[in-house]
Amino acid sequence: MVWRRGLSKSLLAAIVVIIVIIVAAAALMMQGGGGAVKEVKVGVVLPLSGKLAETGADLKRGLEFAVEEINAAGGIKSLGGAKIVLVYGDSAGKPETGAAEAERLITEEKVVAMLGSYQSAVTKTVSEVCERYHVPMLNPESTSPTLTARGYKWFFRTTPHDEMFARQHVDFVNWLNKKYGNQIKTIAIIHEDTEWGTATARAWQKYFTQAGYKIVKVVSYHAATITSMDSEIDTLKAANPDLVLVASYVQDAILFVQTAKQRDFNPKAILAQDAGFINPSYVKQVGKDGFYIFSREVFNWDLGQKIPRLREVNKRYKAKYGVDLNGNSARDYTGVWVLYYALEEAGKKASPANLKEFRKALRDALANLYVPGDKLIMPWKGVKFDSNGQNILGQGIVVQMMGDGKYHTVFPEEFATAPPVFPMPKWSERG
Amino acid sequence: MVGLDYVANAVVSGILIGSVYSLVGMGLALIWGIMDVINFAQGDFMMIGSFVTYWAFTLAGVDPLLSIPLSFLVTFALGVLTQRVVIERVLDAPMVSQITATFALLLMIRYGAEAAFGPYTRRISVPYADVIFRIGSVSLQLPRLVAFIVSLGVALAFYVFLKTTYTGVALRAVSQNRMAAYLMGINVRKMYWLAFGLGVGISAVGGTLVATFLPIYPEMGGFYALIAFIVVVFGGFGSVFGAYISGIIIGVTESVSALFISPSLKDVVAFLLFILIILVKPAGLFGTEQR
Amino acid sequence: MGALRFIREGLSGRRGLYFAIISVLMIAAPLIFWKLDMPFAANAMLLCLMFSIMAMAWNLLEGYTGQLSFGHAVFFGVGAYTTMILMLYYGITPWVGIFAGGLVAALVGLALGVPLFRLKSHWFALATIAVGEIFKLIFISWDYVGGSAGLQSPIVPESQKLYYLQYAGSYVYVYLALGFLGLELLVMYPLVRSRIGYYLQAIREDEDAAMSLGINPFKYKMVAMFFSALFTGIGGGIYTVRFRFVDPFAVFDLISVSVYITIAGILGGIYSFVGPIVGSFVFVPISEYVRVYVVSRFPRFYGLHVFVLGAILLIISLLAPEGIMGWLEKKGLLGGGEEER
Amino acid sequence: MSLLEVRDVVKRFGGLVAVNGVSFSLEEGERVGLIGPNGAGKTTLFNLISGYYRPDRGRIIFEGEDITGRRPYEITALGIGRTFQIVRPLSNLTVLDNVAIGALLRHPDVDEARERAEEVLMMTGLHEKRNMRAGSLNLPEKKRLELSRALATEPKLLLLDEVVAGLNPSEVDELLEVLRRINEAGVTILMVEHVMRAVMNISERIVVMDYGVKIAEGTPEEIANDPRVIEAYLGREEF
Repeated sequence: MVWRRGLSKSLLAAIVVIIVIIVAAAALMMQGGGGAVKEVKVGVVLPLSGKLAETGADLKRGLEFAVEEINAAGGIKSLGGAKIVLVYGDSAGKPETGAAEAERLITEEKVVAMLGSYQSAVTKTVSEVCERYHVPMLNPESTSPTLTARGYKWFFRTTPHDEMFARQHVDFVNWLNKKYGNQIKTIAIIHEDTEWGTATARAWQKYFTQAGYKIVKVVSYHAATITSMDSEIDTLKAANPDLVLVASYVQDAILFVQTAKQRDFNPKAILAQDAGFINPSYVKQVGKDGFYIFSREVFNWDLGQKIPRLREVNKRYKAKYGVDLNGNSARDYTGVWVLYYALEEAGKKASPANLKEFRKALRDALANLYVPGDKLIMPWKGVKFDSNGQNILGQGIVVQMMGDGKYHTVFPEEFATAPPVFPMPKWSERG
Repeated sequence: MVGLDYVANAVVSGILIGSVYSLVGMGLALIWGIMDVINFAQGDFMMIGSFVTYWAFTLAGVDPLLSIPLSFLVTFALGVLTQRVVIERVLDAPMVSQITATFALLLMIRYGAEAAFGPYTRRISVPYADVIFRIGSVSLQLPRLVAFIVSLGVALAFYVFLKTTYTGVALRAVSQNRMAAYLMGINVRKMYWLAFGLGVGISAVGGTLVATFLPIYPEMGGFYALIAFIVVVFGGFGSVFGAYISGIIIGVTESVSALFISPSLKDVVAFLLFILIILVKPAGLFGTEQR
Repeated sequence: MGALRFIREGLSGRRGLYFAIISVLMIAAPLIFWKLDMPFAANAMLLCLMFSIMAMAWNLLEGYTGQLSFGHAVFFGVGAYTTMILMLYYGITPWVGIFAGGLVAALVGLALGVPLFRLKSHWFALATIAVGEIFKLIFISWDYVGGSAGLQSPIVPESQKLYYLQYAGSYVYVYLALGFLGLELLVMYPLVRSRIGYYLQAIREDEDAAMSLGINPFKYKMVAMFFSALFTGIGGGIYTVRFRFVDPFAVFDLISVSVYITIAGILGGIYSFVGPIVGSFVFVPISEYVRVYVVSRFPRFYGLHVFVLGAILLIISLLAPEGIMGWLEKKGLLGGGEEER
Repeated sequence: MSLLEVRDVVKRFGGLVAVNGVSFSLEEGERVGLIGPNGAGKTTLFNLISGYYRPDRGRIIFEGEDITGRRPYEITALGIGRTFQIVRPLSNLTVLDNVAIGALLRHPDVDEARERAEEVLMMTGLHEKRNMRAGSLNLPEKKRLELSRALATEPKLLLLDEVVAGLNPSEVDELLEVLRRINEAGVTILMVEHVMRAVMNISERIVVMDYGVKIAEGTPEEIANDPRVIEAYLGREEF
């Protein structure tokens, strides 16, 4: 009967504690309240720490620069010049942390919209939170095709995704064949095995097969632990393809090029899917061995020659941060502007004082938004979202590293600054 | 489909990278054999070696090969310090305390380095990085070949040290019977300092060697530590020379299974092999049974 | 009926009072977080509870049976994936799926136990690391489970919220985790107080001696493995319903799952029944605090939170290997000198 | 039918034959000593009977059942208890828990097992130390703990490996008295012992081994006067 006595005493204590807590909570609840709309908060979840912290910082610069421009030009005019304020959450590169941060920004910071989150896995969970809380999310830089295949109503993506890029790869190879006499018939694929590499490889297989090319070999590898690529390159070499498609991160991209040279592997062309191949440390490391490799890109330094608006923005950007805009910062810069156009529209219909209504208005504004290409700094035809929230007017470009050690845009022709070098010279014929 | 020349190349490439695995494994085997302590932070001491080489190269322009003594000495000193401050205190503690302590070291070194240097990947570009030799269809990258030769040299020097010098013999005596060695007048405590210093120092040489052709980053030790465990288990625990041979076997297994099975599963093959070996022959291929 | 008696005994006297107070605080906390819009605190509490569930399960193997596992991410991951796959491919409610996840994890545990329990001490620990890596690599290249992209469950209509356990924020899941922690206590406490608990400890102390007392070590290690994997798998199931997204990199991670579970257990004290819970409630807030308030402000110092954990772990292993609870007991701060095993 | 029958048992370790064709049997209720110089194979024989080693040849029959190759815990469950020469306490558990774990074999209920353990501890004289950590006992106490634990499994046959070694004469007498009482309660005892006084005192019958072979068997008086036994001991100047 010790039990009964012990419990009744415990129960009493418990009740006391519960009452104290509820009273305290109620007292705290009395405080708080809303103020006037002087600013519009936008949440941003990015990898600000972790292995991608460097990229995160880069993206953050792009976002901040755009916000400064917009605020300096008078803020959101339909809301009486309200300023945009970015509130950050750090995903540390982890999907579950990103989701928790998104919740904090939405419920604690009361943001009207969300931007981010770079890695597709994090964007998946962050967008899910937004969808649940009915907060519009604008994603400027994640390229996993599945993101816009989920039927979400509150998710919008400005950048083209990996399948669109793969389709564009086919266009590019068709164009090469037309120009240089059908030299490419067989194709091999090598990719790292995270979602990005795998999805890209799958899309390549699908679209190149549809276009009548023959896929002779697909090789995947685990980038995190790769210490040698001899066997991988040898399997490719044995398949003897005309074209090799590569989806690699930095370290494996470097290893790929070095090993290809070492094993004297000479396809007629190597076409990469940006990532590792456009990383500054890749460019520095492989040096002249990287010449004549094609890469798909979203952005390139020489685009300024064709896009006057970009030339100006980049000049100011470089003056402020000391670096040029790149594919990441330019896309996030663009993302903020697109969101701004939608905010102007939404401001005509609702006020952020009523958060729920305003978020809805913003979503509708995004869904109906059209931004023409000449208002952007990207090599796109414009911004217009389909019912899944995917921008259908975006496109990539194809660049090739030339003898000056720099990438030059070679495709599509309206943005090209140089003709392609094809086929690429054999290793033995290089100086 | 896969020709014989490719197999030859895979084998050679496996031997070259395997010789580096060997060095990390040898260090682990030495510590394990002498003190019966598993140093979970072994791969992270190797990472320190890589970073010493990296800084010597970037700040002072020291060629990575010349920084081998430096990288060895720095980690040797850190090893002795670790032994004095940490390992000594847990030598007779229950296994869980030993493992916890070296795991704590792992977390502190790895993430301390990450906090100090940033999580980024670095590389050294030595001028001879892309010198390539070709023998028939087999091609060799100079840095990898150098790594192989140096690791062979280190292993041989280590062998001679253990077999012929007084200190080496004393070390072996301590590993066989701590009490007897003590009664013979050997300063067991100092031998342990030496063992831990040497053990992590040798792994750090491996770190210096990989730095000439592979990326350097604070978390790199994780992968090499796993490989080192496989190497030690394979070679027989406490068997330093078994570790050398088995490092090379692991390297070859990986590159050949990448050729025939799938590159993305080559680590799975290595890990499965590892579990299989401890189940079937826990003493390893070259070791003797010990309880 | 024996089980009930153990629980009654466990809750008698002062311990019952502590238990009641802590329970009330735990039940009240999420309400407060919710009222005050503190999603982050609620999320931290959820993490504490998830790690409590898993560290306690892990400790049945380590603290009670003496089998140090660095591979509990396997059970966490298998539980998480099972719950997700049942929900996504077969429309089975996670109310069932979480239990199924635990059960599948337990079966995986038994299957792994057959070879692994032939290994002693170090070897067992090493092999569990290898098993964890193998599972990660296999799930990365296994298309049925979504490969490296992982799996995400769609958002369900309002009417199916309860069936699919989909709620915004962590609040609801804190109660879910509390429920499962309660269930675990109800199962584990009688278990370790019963003959099985004594047998496990005998195996931990000396397998040969245990055999001379009529104990079949393999059989009882398998029993420990079953419950250990079961509740770790349930932890995975909670992760799935909470975040509705699983991928191999997050759920099979050596450091942030397997090792964190180990840290929670060792920090709290492996020779104490409630040690792992105490350890989780100390370790998770420290880690989160350093990460959110130091690392986020100074991203330059990424890794610092893990470094701090390492330092704490080192201090514990050198100065108080018996963990917080063991240390408190030694200092006589738990009162009564009641043996807490 | 004999309680235990060991038939022509052989055990090799590499090139060494530790037990070489030993046969003997025990009747129910007997007290039998097993003696022999160091390395004679006594402990190996214990390990064979209790299932820790599997014999290379020969059979071991307990109560008419062939138990050769059974696992140690099965053999304990059948009713053969043992102690270890090098004591193996469950160090981090209390004395009472050590013994209670043994008692759990026949009394699955924890409370019952504890009661039973207390009884055993009373009998073996460790009752006062029941709440101490087993690891903190001194050697003679640990030996008693070994005995208590084995006893708690309620064996029909008790294999004792040097339980009185290291005790002073009065402690030896005390313990022998305990063993006698255990035996009177119906437990058959086979004990390996180096302390001759103790073996001679308590054994009804003695088996002598040397170099893995049984060299003699008989009453204490017969053994004391057996020239082969004297040779085996004196020949190596060990007693």
